[in-house]
Amino acid sequence: MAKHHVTAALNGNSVEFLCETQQTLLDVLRDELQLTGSKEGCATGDCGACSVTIDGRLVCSCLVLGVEAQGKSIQTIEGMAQGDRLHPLQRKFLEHAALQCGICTPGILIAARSLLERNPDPSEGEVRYWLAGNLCRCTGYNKIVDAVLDAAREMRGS
Amino acid sequence: MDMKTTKPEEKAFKVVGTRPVRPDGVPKVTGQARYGADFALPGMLWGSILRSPHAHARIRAIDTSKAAALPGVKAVITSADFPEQEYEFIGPERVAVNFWHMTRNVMAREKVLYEGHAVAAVAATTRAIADAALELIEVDYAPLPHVIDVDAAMRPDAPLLFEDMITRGIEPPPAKPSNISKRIEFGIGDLAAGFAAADAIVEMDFTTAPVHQGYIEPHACLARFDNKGQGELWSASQGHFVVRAFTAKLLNMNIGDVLVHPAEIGGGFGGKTVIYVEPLAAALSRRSGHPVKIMMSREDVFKSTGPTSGASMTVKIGARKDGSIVAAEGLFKFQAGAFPGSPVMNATMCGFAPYNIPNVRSVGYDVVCNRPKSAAYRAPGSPISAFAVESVMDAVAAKIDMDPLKFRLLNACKTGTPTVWGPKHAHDGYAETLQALLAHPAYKAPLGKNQGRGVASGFWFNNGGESSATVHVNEDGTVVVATGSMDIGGSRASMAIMAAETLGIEYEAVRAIVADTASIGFTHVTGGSRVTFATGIAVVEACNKVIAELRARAAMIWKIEAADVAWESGCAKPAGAAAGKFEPMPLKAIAAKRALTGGPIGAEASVNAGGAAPGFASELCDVEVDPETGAVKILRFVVAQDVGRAIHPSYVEGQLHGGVVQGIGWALNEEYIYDDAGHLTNAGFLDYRIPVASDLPMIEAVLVEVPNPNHPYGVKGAGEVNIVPAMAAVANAINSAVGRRLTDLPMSPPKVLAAIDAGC
Amino acid sequence: MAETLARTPAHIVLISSLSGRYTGGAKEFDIEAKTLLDVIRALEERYPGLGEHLEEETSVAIDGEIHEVAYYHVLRPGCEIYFIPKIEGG
Amino acid sequence: MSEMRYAAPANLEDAVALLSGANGAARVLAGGTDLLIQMRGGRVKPELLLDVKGIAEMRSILAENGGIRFGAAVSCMELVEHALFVQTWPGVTDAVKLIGSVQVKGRASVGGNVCNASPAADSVPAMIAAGAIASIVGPGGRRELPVEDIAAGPGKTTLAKGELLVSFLLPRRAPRSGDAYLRFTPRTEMDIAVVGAGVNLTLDAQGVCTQARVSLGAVAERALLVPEAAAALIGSKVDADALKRLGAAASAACRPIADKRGTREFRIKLAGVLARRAAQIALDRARGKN
Repeated sequence: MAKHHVTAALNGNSVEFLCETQQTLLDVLRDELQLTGSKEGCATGDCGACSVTIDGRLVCSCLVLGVEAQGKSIQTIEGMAQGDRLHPLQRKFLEHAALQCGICTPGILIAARSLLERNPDPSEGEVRYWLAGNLCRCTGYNKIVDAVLDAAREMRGS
Repeated sequence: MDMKTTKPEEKAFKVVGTRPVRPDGVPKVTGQARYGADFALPGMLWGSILRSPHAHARIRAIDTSKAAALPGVKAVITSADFPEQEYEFIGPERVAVNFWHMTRNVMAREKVLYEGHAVAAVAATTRAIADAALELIEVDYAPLPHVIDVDAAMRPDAPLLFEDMITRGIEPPPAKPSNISKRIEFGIGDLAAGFAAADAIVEMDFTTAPVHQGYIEPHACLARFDNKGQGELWSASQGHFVVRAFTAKLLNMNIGDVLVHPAEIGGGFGGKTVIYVEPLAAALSRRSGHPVKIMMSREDVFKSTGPTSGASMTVKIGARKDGSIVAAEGLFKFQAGAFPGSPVMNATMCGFAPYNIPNVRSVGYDVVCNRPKSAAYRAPGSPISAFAVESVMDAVAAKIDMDPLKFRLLNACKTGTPTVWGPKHAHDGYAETLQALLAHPAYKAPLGKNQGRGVASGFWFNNGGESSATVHVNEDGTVVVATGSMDIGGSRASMAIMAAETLGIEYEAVRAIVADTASIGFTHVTGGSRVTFATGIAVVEACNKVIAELRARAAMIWKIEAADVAWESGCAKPAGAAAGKFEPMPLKAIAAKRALTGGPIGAEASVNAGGAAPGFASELCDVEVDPETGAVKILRFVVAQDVGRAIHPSYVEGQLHGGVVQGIGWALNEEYIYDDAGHLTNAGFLDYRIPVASDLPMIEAVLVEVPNPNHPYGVKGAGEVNIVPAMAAVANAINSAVGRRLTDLPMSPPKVLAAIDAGC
Repeated sequence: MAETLARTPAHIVLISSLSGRYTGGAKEFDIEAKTLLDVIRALEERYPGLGEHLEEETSVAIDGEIHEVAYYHVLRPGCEIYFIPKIEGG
Repeated sequence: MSEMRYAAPANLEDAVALLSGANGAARVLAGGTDLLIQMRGGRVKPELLLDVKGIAEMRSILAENGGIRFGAAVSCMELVEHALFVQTWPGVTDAVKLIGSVQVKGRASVGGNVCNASPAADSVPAMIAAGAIASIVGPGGRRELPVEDIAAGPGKTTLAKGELLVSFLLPRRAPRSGDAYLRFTPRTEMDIAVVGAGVNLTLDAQGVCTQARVSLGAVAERALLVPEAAAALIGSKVDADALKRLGAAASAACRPIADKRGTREFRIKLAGVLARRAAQIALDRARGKN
C-alpha cells in the first residue's frame, strides 16, 4: 500500500517522511525520524509523556496521526534548548531536582512551556491543573511545580 | 515546606548534604537520554506477544504455522522454545526463585493462569506485521474455573492453579493440595497472658486491593543474540545483573555469554527487579538472526506485570490504660498472583516492628490466584500490614483516650527492643520521627468542618548486599566513578558526592556512570533502598584505595614512606613534622605525574554490605470529606522520615514526596477491578487512577537524620518506608473527619459515602 | 584477646522452620566461635545440611545488625546471632 | 493487512460523497482522541478515515442571530479560549473544560464528544441543557436535530450512513439566565464522569424561574433530558425546597449500570446532589453573581 508523503516543519526545520495511515505522530517521531525524546507511556492520551505542540497547540502525539502533520509546525523536546542554551524550564528542572527517573520530563517540559506562553504568572493551582495530563509517578509533583513557578518568575524577570 | 532535623554534634561536610545538578541531568531535560524503548539497531525486527484472553485455561495446542507464513514474519516462538527448568526454590526465603515458575510466567506452558499471560511471540519487519501475525496464531484453550480473591482462593473447594501444590511451612505437611503456597509464623512471648493484662483490646478485619507500581515507562528491551550462544541486551531494569542471570538461565546460556547494557530506566518501584520481555526478545533474536525490540503496551503492563498483592487481614492489639501495649496479633493473607511469592513474609515482620510489644504473633499465608504474579513494590508487604496495624493503633489510642502520636511514642522501639522475628533492634530513629511530627506546626493547626487529621508510622528494613564500584583518576585530575547500580532517581549524583567528599575534591571534578555487566563486578538490584548505602560503601572503599595509592605516589615523589603521607582536603600532606617539610600536593598534581610514578591510578571495590539500618517514617495527613459525595481531598501531608544522612537532600526529599503520593493513590483510588470472567477491566491510566498533580497539595518532607554508624556518611536508605504509613494516615484522617473507619482499600468515594450513609 | 573470644560462647537462635527441618526442634545454641564461619561449621557438623541451608537461604542478625551471611563476620564475645529469612525490597 | 484510506476533503460536498461512497466502515476524524484509541485497541477497523478539519464550517465559531454557531470539529481549547463563548455559555464551558487534559482538549471536539455517544461524555448534558441544535449534512441535504436526539445508546447515534454532524447552534441567551455543569470523578482531572449534571435556567424580573432544562450524564444508556427535574425549578425562586425536589427528580430519573467507575446506588444519589449543586451555580450566574 502506498504510504503518505508528509512535509512538515519540525523544531523549525523542514522534514519529509513517509507513513502509513495508522501510524501516529509519536510513531513517526520515534521510529521514522529517530527523535526518541517523546515517550510512549500509554498510547491513549492519559499520561502526557508524548506531549508535543502542533502549530503552538499542546497535544499528545500518540493521539495524532502522522499524516495529519502535513503542513504543520511541530515542536518536540529536542527543539526546546536553543543551541547550547537550555530553556529556563530545563535549567530550573535540573536545579530543583524536578525529575527522578526522567521519563515524564520531556512531556512535562513541553506542557509547562505551553502554559507559560499563555500565562506567564500562573498560580500553583493553575500549574497543577495545566499539568494534570502529565503523569509523574516518582516525584509527587512537588519539585515539578516548584521548578515551573521558579522558571516563570525568572522568565518574567522578577 | 521541607525541613531537616540533624543532631547538632555532627561534623560538617563539604559536599555531602549539598544539592548539585545530577550528572545525567542535561540529557534527561533535552530528550537525549536513552531509555529501554529508545534503542535501535540496523536490521532490527519488532517483537510482539500473544496473550491469553482467559483467566485460567489449559492449552491443548498452539498452531503458529499461519503466522510464520505471513510475509515479513521472521520468527515465532512458544514455550517449546525454552528449556524446561527444575522445580526447586533457590535462594533466600522471600526472594526464593523457582525457575520452573519463572519460565512459565514469561511464557505459559501447560496452562494460562491469568488474563494477559504470554503464550507466543512473533518477530517481524514492522510492528504492524508483528501484530497482524499474532491474529493468525491459533491457540486451542480449554477454559477452567478461575479464582481472583485471596479468601476465595483459600477455600477448600476453590479451583486449583497447581493440582499438586502442598502448603510449605506446615508440619506435618497437609495431605491435600491447595492454593496456599506457604504459611509463615513469627512470635515472641505469651499472647494469652498479654491480652489478659490489657485494659483495652481492639480487633478489626481489613482488605486491600492489588495496586500496580505504575511506572510511566512500559517494559522494553532490545536484544541481539546469535546462534553461537552469545548475546547483548539493552534493557530498562532495576538490575542489569539480575536481568543477565535470569535471561541466561531461561535460555540455558552461560552468564558470561550475555552482556546487558543499562538503559535509562523510566521508573520501577520494585516492578523492574524481574524479567518479562527480555528472554522473549532474546529467543526471537536468536531464532531470526536479527536484533529484536519488544515494547509492552500499557495494557500489557497492567495485565501481565507485577502489581503488589491484595490482602485480607485481621489485627488485634491490647494495651493498658497507661498506654503500654501488652499484646498484638496479626493474620495476613496475601495474593501471590499466578505463582508463589507474595511479600507476605515482610508484612508479618514489619507490621508490629515499630513497637515494643512483649507478646506478639504474626501469621502469614502466601496464596496463588488467577492474577499476574505479584512483584516487589516499594517496601514490599510493609505498607499492607501497616494499613491494618496503624489503623488499629489509632483505634486503641482513641479507646484509652490518648493522643495517637504520644501513644506511639510511648511504645516506640529503640536499640535493644525485641522484634517479632527474634533479634533486638540495633538502631534508633523511630522516636525521632514521632518527635519531629509532635514539634511540627501542622500538628496543632486548626481544622474546619468535615476535616480530619490522621497520623501513622511505618518500618522498613532497608537492604545491603553486593555492590561494585570503580574509581579512576583521569590525567587532568578529574575522577570517574562507575558502579553496577542502575540509576533510577539520581544515584549517580549521590555516588559522585560521596566520592568527592571522600577524595576531598569538588563535585564537578567527579563524574559518575552506570557500567554494563561486562565492565564492573556483580551488583544487586536498585531496590530495597540499598544503593546509596551498599553501592555507596563500595564507592567510598574504592576512593579509599585510590587515596592509599595517591599517598604512595606522593611518597615516591617526596622520597618518604607512604605511611608518612596523610590525605586531607584533596591533597597529600606530610603526616606530622617528622615526615619532612613539603607543600601539600593536590590530587591534580599527583595525577599529572602518574606515568612517572607507576601508571594510571584507579581502584575497584566490591562489597557485601551488612549493617543496613532500618527506615522509620511517621506521617500526618489532613483531609476534607464531602459528606454528600464521599470525595476525600488531601489538604495537607507531612512526612518525617529517618534517612540516616541525606547525601543529596533534594533527591531524598523527592523520595519522600513520591512515596507519600503513591501511598495516597493506594489509599484513595488505585485498584485492580475484575469482571466475572476474571478479566481486568481497568487496564489503563484512565481507569487505574494514579494521582495527578491537581489532586495534591505540596507534600511536606522532614528529613530526620540519625546517622547509621555502619556507613561512612551515615546513610540508612530513603526510598521506601515513606509509602508505608500513608494509607493508614489517610484512613485515620477520614475517621477523624467523619467518624467512620474505612477498612477496605481503596477508600474510593462510593465506599466512603456508603460508610457515611450507613451511620446516618 | 582471642582466648577471651573463644571462652565466651555466641548465642545462636534459629527460626522455627529451620529447627523443625534440621535440629529436631532445638532452636537455641551456645557455640564458641570467633567468626560466623565457625558458627556455620559447628552447626553443619551437628546437623548435616543446616550449614549449607544457612549459607544459601538466610540473612543473619548479629546483635541486631542485619547482614548477608558471610564467613568473615567477627563475633563479639557473648553476641546474639539470629538466622532470619532474607528480606528484599522494591 | 487491510488498507486504511485517509482523506481530508476541503468542503462538505466532497466529505459527504466520500462518506456515502465508502466500501466499509468509514470514520470521521476530528480530534481523534477517542477514535485513535479505538483503532489501536482493535475495536474499530475503518476502511476510510475522513479528516474533516479542513472544512471551514466545521472549524469556525461565529455569532448567528444572537446565538453562537460553532463547528463540530472546533477543538475544546479553541472553544474555552473564545471570549464570547466563555462569557455567554459558562456552563457549556465548564463541561468542555473537563474533557480530558489540556493535551486532549487541544484536539478533542464537541462534535466528536457527541458522536462518540458515550453516556458519560461531559459536553453532552451541558449542551442538552443549553438547548443546542446540531446541524447535520448528508446525501439528502441538511437537517437540524436537538443534541439530545443524537445519541441512541452507548457508541450509537441516529445519524444515517453518509451523514456528517457539521456544527452546533447555541441559541440566543435570554436575560437573567445562567447555565452550569458539574460532574463527579474520583480524581480532579483525567477521569470519566461517574455522574454529570447540566442545568440551564432563566429567571423573571422577580427572580422566579420561568424556564429550565436539566440533563444528566452517565446515569443511563445516553445523556438524559429530565423535564421532571426542570419542572421542580420552574415557577419557584430556586429556593432550598425547589432544589431538594430537583435533586429527588434527578435521582428518580436515573437508570444507571454498576461498573468500574461507580455503583448504581452511588450514581443515583450523586445525580441528585450534582443537579442541586449545578442548579445553585446556574442560579448565581442568572442573578449575575459568578
